[in-house]
Amino acid sequence: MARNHVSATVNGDQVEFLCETGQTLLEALRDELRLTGTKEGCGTGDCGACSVIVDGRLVCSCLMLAVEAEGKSIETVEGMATGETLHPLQRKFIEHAALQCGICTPGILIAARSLLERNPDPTESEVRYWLAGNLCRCTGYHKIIDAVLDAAREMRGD
Amino acid sequence: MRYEAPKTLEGAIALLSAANGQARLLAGGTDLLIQVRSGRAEPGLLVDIKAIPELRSIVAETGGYRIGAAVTCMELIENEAFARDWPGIVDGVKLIGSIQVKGRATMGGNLCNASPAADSVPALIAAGAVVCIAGPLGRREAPVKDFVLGPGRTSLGNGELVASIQLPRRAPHSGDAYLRFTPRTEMDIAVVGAAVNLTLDDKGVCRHARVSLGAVAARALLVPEAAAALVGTKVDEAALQRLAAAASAACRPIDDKRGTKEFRIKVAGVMARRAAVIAVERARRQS
Amino acid sequence: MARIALSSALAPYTDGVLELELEVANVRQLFQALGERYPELRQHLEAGIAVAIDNEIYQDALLQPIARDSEVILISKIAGG
Amino acid sequence: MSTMLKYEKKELKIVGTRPLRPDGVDKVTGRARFGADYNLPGQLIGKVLRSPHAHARIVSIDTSAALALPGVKAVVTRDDFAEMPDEMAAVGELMINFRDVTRNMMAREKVLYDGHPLAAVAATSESVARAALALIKVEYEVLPHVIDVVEAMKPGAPLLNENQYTQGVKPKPDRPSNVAKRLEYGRGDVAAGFKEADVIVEREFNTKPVHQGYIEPQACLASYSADGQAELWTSTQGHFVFRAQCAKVLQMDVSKIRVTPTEIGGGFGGKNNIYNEALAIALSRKSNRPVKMVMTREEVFRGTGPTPGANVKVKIGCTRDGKITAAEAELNFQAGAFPGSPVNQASMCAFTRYDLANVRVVGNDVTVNRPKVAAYRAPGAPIAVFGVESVIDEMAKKLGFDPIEFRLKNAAREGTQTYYGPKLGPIGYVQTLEAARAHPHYSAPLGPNQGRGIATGFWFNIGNETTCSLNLQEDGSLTLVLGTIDVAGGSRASMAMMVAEELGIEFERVRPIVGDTSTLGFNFLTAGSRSTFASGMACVIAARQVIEKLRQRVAKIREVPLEAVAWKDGHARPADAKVAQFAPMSLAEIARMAGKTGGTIAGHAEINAQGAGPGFGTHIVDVEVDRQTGSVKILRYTVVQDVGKAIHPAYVEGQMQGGAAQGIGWALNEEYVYGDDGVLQNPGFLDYRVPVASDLPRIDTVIVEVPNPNHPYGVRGCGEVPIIAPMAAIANAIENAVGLRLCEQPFSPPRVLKALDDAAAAKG
Repeated sequence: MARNHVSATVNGDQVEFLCETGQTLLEALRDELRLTGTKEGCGTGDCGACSVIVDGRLVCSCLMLAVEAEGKSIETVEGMATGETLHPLQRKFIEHAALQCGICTPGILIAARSLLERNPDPTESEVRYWLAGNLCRCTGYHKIIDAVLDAAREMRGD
Repeated sequence: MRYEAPKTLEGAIALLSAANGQARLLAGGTDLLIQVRSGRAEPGLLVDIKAIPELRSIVAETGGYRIGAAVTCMELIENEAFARDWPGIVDGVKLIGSIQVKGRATMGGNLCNASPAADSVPALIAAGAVVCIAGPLGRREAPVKDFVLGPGRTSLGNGELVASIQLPRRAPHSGDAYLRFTPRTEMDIAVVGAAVNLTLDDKGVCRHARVSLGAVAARALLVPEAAAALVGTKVDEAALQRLAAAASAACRPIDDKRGTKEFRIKVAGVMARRAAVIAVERARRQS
Repeated sequence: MARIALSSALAPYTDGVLELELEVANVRQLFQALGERYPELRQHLEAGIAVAIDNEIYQDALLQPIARDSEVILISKIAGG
Repeated sequence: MSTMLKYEKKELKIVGTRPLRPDGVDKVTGRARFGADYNLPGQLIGKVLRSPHAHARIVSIDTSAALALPGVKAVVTRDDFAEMPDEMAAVGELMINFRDVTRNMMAREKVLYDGHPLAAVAATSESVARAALALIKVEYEVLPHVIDVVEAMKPGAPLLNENQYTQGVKPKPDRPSNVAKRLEYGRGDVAAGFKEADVIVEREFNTKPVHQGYIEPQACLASYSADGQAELWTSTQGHFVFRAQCAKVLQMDVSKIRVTPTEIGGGFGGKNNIYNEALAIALSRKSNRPVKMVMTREEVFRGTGPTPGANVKVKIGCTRDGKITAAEAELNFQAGAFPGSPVNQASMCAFTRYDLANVRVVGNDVTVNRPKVAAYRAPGAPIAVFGVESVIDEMAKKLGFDPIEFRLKNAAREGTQTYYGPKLGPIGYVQTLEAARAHPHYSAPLGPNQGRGIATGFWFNIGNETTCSLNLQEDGSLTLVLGTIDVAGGSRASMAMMVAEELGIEFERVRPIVGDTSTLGFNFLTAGSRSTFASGMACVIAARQVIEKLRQRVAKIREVPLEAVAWKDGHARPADAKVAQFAPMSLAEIARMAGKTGGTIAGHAEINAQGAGPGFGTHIVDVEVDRQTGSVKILRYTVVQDVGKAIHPAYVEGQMQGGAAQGIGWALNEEYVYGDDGVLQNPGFLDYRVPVASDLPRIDTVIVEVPNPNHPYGVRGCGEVPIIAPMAAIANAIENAVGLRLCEQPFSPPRVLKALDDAAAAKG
């Protein structure tokens, strides 16, 4: 099977990989680049566990072909912390017990980050609707919403 | 399966024509990829149209808009001028999946996918939108209401593709709205969808109206009887009741895992009525 | 002798007998005695019976002592999600 | 011999606080490794061929074309697994019928449900494996199927197993039946009880199967080497139980299989049993390569256990002054393709919240052409309680009682005789009802088309086999090796907290990890809300062993008698200055000298924990019903629960909120939808509708702590109780909002709207 050559930027690093046309960006990240922080929960764009940011847009990496990543800039959960310093969202998720099993956590963190980049001061309802594409079966969302609102507060500095 | 990302419309058309049916167009891919992964679609060639500048742009022209077929839902939602003129279409586009899905999905794809439940289509029909089609024999235009023939079927011929969708100039005191019913607040396929687009005169009397319903027949319907219930009225209670009745009467739904016939028929009227109320408010606000 | 009561769910395997007295010093002896008396009950004893000794439930505690004046009730084992 | 540490009331420094979970950073940085995150050099990808039919005889399976495909390294079918006898066999302390386990894993004479595995292939890539599946030729003789439990019970219904005769009926039936087992619980004289009643309410309820809906699909990686040893990495709620099941079906020595549990992306009971694990080892054995198998979401829905759908009949009699005189229930549960629904637990949970003289519960375990059910959080209880708490609420209304008042009037208390056996010990049911009544939510005003409902739940909680090791390291920090899986609730944190509390040191000095099956003896599943109770007990025992050894060591070092050495705040100190005076030694100081003074120090516990304390909860919910669309909105939700002791309150709240959210989904929109052909129509998260963030309100929690006398910290357990009450509470709230008593779950818009219209039509 002829494989496509792709070069892209992932969390600021130049990467190159080969992929079959049918392979998704999610598979390329996990299987070719060994970035397994991005999870597959459904493969049909219904759970959000595979959320990543591509050229500033929040997308499901299971609904994007790896070949489409050519020349694109991709951000995953592995790129959220700066060295040893966690992103405020990451820290607040731990402090608020906003994660249990943790399988949905990387996708929710990425989605929440893209929300706060657009809207630094969201209402609870805005957070709930923005995160509606990210299923969590453990928490009932309560502590996740608290963590996102608290992180937003800290990032605004008020 | 081969992948091509032509930079021109002509290039895309050439690839499509050459593939005689073996090619599928890739815009947002949020429907196509699922079909391919599940084996329901096995194209030999994927033609990615996102590298074609014309298809990626939103152009305001002659008071209306030309929306490129590969413009993503999020790009359209974030276009403030468009959202001001056609809030009902944006209502529909906002409901096409999660934020993640809308970051990739396109209104053109929503239309070409030809699902009876497509969320952007009723609002486009109510708006009187026109599809701009390009193909080996040149360009042609078709009203959205005639473009979708049935589930998964459109009027596109071999080698043809949708280049853009055109919205007409807005008359003063016009407003539109789209509402759908789903069991969850998000992440669902419409069980019923209703779009109302209307124009009032200076006295607040409805002079022009178009009503369209989704997910209640093999394709989205234009319902003139429902529109007639509004025209000439101030969209009062009596008119709204006639609108709801006409909308329900126009339904030809099926029973499926998402809803029963009787539920769809009843709720179509409810949604049409509620959409009309929003559309009127918007029209009154529009100078 | 310890007073033994069986949960009514076990009645079909003991010809309806739900109460009896047995001279047993622990759960293992109890199961043995019951198994000999009611062969049909044996597989159920093995397949997941818990005992309540003086209202304290024990699961898989074959060596749990049974006092002479104890009240022992046989109930189904409980798993969970 | 059972192990019982009694409750000790004492001042606590760490237990009851909210330290940060040790698995937190790995989970927010993407470093935590779940089932699908493990890979080995040279690994193959394994895929399963599944039945497209609900019920069919397998005439033939031809795998030759698949094997001939380049890149395919192995194929397994029924022929690769030994026939197992039709009898219950022990796996650890679980009893399972391995005739059924092998058949569910890989169909033999028949396929029994849409999604039933028929064959598995291992190939060099996912796409080759998929192509290979398409080349396997299966000849079916399609048979009539049955998926409805009531239909399946009728004589003449299509039989799943021609050799299945109903257990528990006398005389032994002469004809086979889909009713695998009938059971009956009771006490008193129900007929007489109903005679005493002034009011009798009788209702019939039906529920659909719902799935646990964990976000991580089953995933495993197996490596079998020529010397007969196998390694398995898998997402499981019990790696020892998985090892036992694999060893049995593959006829291997238990000790030759080493299972390493990965981080688990949710289980809720759905990861208690093997699915692909034994297939992966078998494929690895055949191909002599590591084999990785990850389920798709569709496979999870079609092939793994939902909780049963059921038909439930409830009848309750009551005097005018509100005393229940008799209660009766019939529970008909779908077991799926093989026997083993949780109808027994459901029968025991149905009425246990109440003090009843006359009770009768009949349960039927019924096989139908659906996936074999698996446990789901308080298995069976929510189904029975939906019926019972609906009828209780209707009775309270009929008699003009406040719903909490009515429940208090009949509430089970310490010493209440249950109808399934023992008397209840100290319990907190009444306390949860009173806390709910006192909560501002209970008296908050409601708007039009809004209603408030309450309902209560009971779960036994369990103990079972548990082991752990606590190793003192040379710097005074400790490694706590646990054998029970941390399924998400944060048990690693709770265990480390109890150890730190015992030793009088900082939580951060204890590093808890879950060991693989070679590091410890057998541990039961993390199930039944047992982990914090049983594993906590083991940790306390291990910690106290360490303290004892520390005192002995210091006595030798300081040359004082043992009784002169007391352990306090992480130090060995003089117990009594009169007996002997010596310089205190910190844990770190002792640890540093340990090697040179007799060797390192460790504690162990290998126990079968007994004396689990039952848990009770009371839920309050407000809903608003859209009369024109039938859609039900959850406006406000409060969970009140007795957990005995909340070791880490934030994680207990998380269990209460998560359980309630799952119950809300169950009540409103979750259901398996089958076509007339017996094929599942909604095997995905688009049409299997679990609640999304915008569907739910905040979920308030009130933790009640009535200590379990059989745990040093009073722990009962908390994971399962919160899913029991929501369905009934929401049904009761809808009734109060629009006067409709809904008896068919889910309360989805089409159902609610139809009920509203029918009621309006009836009024005329």
